[in-house]
Amino acid sequence: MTTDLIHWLLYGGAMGLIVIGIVGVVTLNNIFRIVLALVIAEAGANLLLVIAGYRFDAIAPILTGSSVNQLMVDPVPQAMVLTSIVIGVGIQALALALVLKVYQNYKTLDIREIHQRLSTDIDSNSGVISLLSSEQPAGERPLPEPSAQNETAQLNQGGDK
Amino acid sequence: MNNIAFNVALPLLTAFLLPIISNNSKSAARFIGPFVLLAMLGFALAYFNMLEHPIAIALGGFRPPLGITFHLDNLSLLMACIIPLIMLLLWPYANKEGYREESLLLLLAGSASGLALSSDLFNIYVFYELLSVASFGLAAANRTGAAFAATFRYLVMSGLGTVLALTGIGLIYTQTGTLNLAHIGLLASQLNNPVGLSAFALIVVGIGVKAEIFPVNGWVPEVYSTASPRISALLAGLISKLAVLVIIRLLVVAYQVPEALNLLLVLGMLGIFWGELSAWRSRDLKRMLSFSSIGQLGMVLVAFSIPGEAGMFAGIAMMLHHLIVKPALFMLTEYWNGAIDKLKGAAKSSPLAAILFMIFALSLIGVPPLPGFWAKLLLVNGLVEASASLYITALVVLLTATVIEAHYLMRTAIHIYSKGKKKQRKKLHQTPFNLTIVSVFAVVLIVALVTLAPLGNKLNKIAAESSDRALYINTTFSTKQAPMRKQTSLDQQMSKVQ
Amino acid sequence: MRNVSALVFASGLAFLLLVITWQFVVGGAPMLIGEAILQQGADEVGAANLVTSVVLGYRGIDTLGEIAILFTASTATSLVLSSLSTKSSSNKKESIRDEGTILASSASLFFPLLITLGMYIILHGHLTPGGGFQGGVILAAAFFLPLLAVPGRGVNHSGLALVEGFAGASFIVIGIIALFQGNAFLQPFFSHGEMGSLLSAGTLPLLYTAVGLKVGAELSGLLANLAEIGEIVPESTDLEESSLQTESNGS
Amino acid sequence: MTWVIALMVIIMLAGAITVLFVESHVSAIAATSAVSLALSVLFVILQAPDVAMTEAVVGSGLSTVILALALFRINKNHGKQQSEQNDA
Repeated sequence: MTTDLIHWLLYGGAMGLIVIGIVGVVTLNNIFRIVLALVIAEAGANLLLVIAGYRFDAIAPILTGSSVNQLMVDPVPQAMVLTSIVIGVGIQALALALVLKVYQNYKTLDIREIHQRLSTDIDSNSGVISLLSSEQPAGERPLPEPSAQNETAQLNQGGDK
Repeated sequence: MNNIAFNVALPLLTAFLLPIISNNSKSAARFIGPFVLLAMLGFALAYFNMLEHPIAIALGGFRPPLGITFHLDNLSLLMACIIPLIMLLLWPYANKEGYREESLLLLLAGSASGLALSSDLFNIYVFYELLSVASFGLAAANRTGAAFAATFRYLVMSGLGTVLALTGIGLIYTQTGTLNLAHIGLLASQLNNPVGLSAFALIVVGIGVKAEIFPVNGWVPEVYSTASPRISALLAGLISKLAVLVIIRLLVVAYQVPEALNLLLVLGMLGIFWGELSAWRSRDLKRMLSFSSIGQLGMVLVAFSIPGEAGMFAGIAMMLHHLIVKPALFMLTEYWNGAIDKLKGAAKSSPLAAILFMIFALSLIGVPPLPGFWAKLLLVNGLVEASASLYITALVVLLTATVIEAHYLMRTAIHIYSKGKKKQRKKLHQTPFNLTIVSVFAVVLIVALVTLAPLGNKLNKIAAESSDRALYINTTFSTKQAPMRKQTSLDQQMSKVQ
Repeated sequence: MRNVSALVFASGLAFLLLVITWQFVVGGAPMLIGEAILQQGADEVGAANLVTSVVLGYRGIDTLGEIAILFTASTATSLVLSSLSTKSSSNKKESIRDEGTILASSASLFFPLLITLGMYIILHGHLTPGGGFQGGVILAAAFFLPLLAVPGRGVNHSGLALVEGFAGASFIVIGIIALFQGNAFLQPFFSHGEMGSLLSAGTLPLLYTAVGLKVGAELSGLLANLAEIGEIVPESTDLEESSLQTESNGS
Repeated sequence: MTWVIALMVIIMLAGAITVLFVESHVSAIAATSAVSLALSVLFVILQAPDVAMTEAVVGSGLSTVILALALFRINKNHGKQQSEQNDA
């Protein structure tokens, strides 16, 4: 009975973390929060892997004098999780660097607004008259044209170097 | 002293040392990258020439299911040759500042080779992550606000994908207790249940972020139109194919069940549908090409979902064709980056580029003498022979998509060949350097056209070899490295196979 | 529109994952390779900590890939943030604040302690829990604490680059040496030694030291990049300011 | 043992949900850190000391520092912007 309960708790916890993280990533609007949700989803996947290698009444996979002939848990998923935790932190740092730069350029953390600005920027960079820009209320946020010009200017500078 | 592990180790080693090299000698830092790529090409070609039957190499010297193995057959070595070749073509020779982009490109080359060769599920995941992170850096290398925003969305989608893929790998591990692809193939019957199949679905959707598969390809148009054309060419041409390669390995070795094939078929059809329609609606060349790339990868997926050798043959042909055509077209957008109606007069300003564009566009549509026709014909044949109702639906979708494709590509061609204002024309002039690169791709395409028959035979052999599940498994378990010390239940299981 | 489709996707996924949870056979997964490694890992690799023998022995190339990912992330981060760091270096003099003496001295007190702890954890990675990753993070913390305590101190980026370059390279070179000895890439060599002693498990302690130094240097670089005491200002004003500065310098 | 696991799982899930719904970013970072901490306790219970150590050091240590640094920079910029707007 208790083993059943423990399994349910553990698997439920891991799947819960993954689901909460993914729901967060797709529904949250703040890009800083999205990074947090991603971290949580990753933690859930890591927990799932460790659970996959667990068995009851076993000890940690470290050989000592007293551990001869004792049941041990699986070392392979643990090694995998070690790797994936460190990978996760690298990606997280890169994501935050991008958040900083996006905020610096667009002065907002709202993903919807960023997305809209992004498509207007792409449109104006390629010279397509945007349908979106006419929908934007004038005066509420800086108009896309000047920023787009800045960007082409930067691009040209990059090309000159 | 020729070992394929160099193809992964050498670029990584150079990338690690590049900051130090660049501090001491700027010119050495500029030359070492192409040199390493040439060396990689040499190693891969050496193996490619002497390979008679597939072999597996145990890294670290540990017997296959325990350690990590590299699987060397014609398909993986072909990719291992193509990776340095394309990288050499798209290398930023003109880049004089900084070593960071070169470093990222080398890491991309190393991880891509690892992804093509590896036959261990978690190792594939690690190389895939390395590939992702390197491509994030490259996508943001333009350093404009739009590029940062597009890369951020790319990173989030990709991060979501890797969580899903890792979950899938975890599920497979709970079902089989192993990570080696061949060993998983051996235990494939344990995966033919809801858990195993959803693991497959999770991995397909997860890895599919790079392969531009239908529900997770929102990043494609944004990244390709904000990154520099070289990077878009690399991502659309090479990286997407490697992700597809991982999916088909898993499919061939472990998931030869109708559910998995149908999943790929449906995702492929949705990809074709969505990609081609969006390409038709888009009004600038970069986004049109990005969406068309989604559509083309959908066709590749549909091809691989046809069971047996025919599907593999058609899939590999489609894949290689797209690998040549799409990077070339993206390279043309370096100077033709505006809206389609601003391309007027482009043919006047650089006629060679216009001719090259026509060749690639016609091949992409599948107009008869060109290789693209032949690849599409294989796919159509495969679909007709498969003859299930779902495959016939795919056939209808494919033919409709071809019509749409022809319409938007020809619409662009008409704009290119129409007269334009003189002032505008100047902007559309392609540099000789860029034209040379595109011409190289065109030469490859034409050589493929001339040698269609022997090439077809060779590809057919590759397809036969890589769709052979038993061969893959036996290859892995016949590696004779590292003596076993104790007999375990695992060994008994292995001996049963042999 | 985005929210609706995203919610449909997420709830579908949630449903799938919960159904899977229902399907799990309670009683644990089969442990094929795990069991085999538990049985023969001690003989084949010689590390008392079997997780370490998996990380550096059986799955050594995963670890190589992983330190490469950290390196890539740090390179990409500095590529993304590089305009900021150049700016902050010009502003460095302004941003030095009056730091607390207690904070500064305690940071310098912690420095040797953390370095020792980090190295201890790295060197005992093949015997006890811990190893290159954990020790590397502690090393990074050791280098980062003074930076927090004394803002504007800056990091020696070229020194970090030297450490991370050579640490990463030595991991690969150890792998290649094994190759030249006629073994496979990254195959552990040297004698296994006596199980449980510090000098055992062949090349594993060397590899873990390389990993530790690499992780430490990489993470310090990342943290320094993110923490560089510069203000984020829009790039346009950034340009204006710098042009103003040069003008004033010229006059 | 069961109740420890139950407690940790509950803390973990509650922390995760907090991240989605709490207003302030600082609390969200703290909640993420709490999730990591609970997770590392779970790893100890699951006989994975190596992983537990890494999760404690990386997940609730390093990653929190990185998040806090990023938030610090965003807030600093935000404050600056607002003051500029007030000036105007």
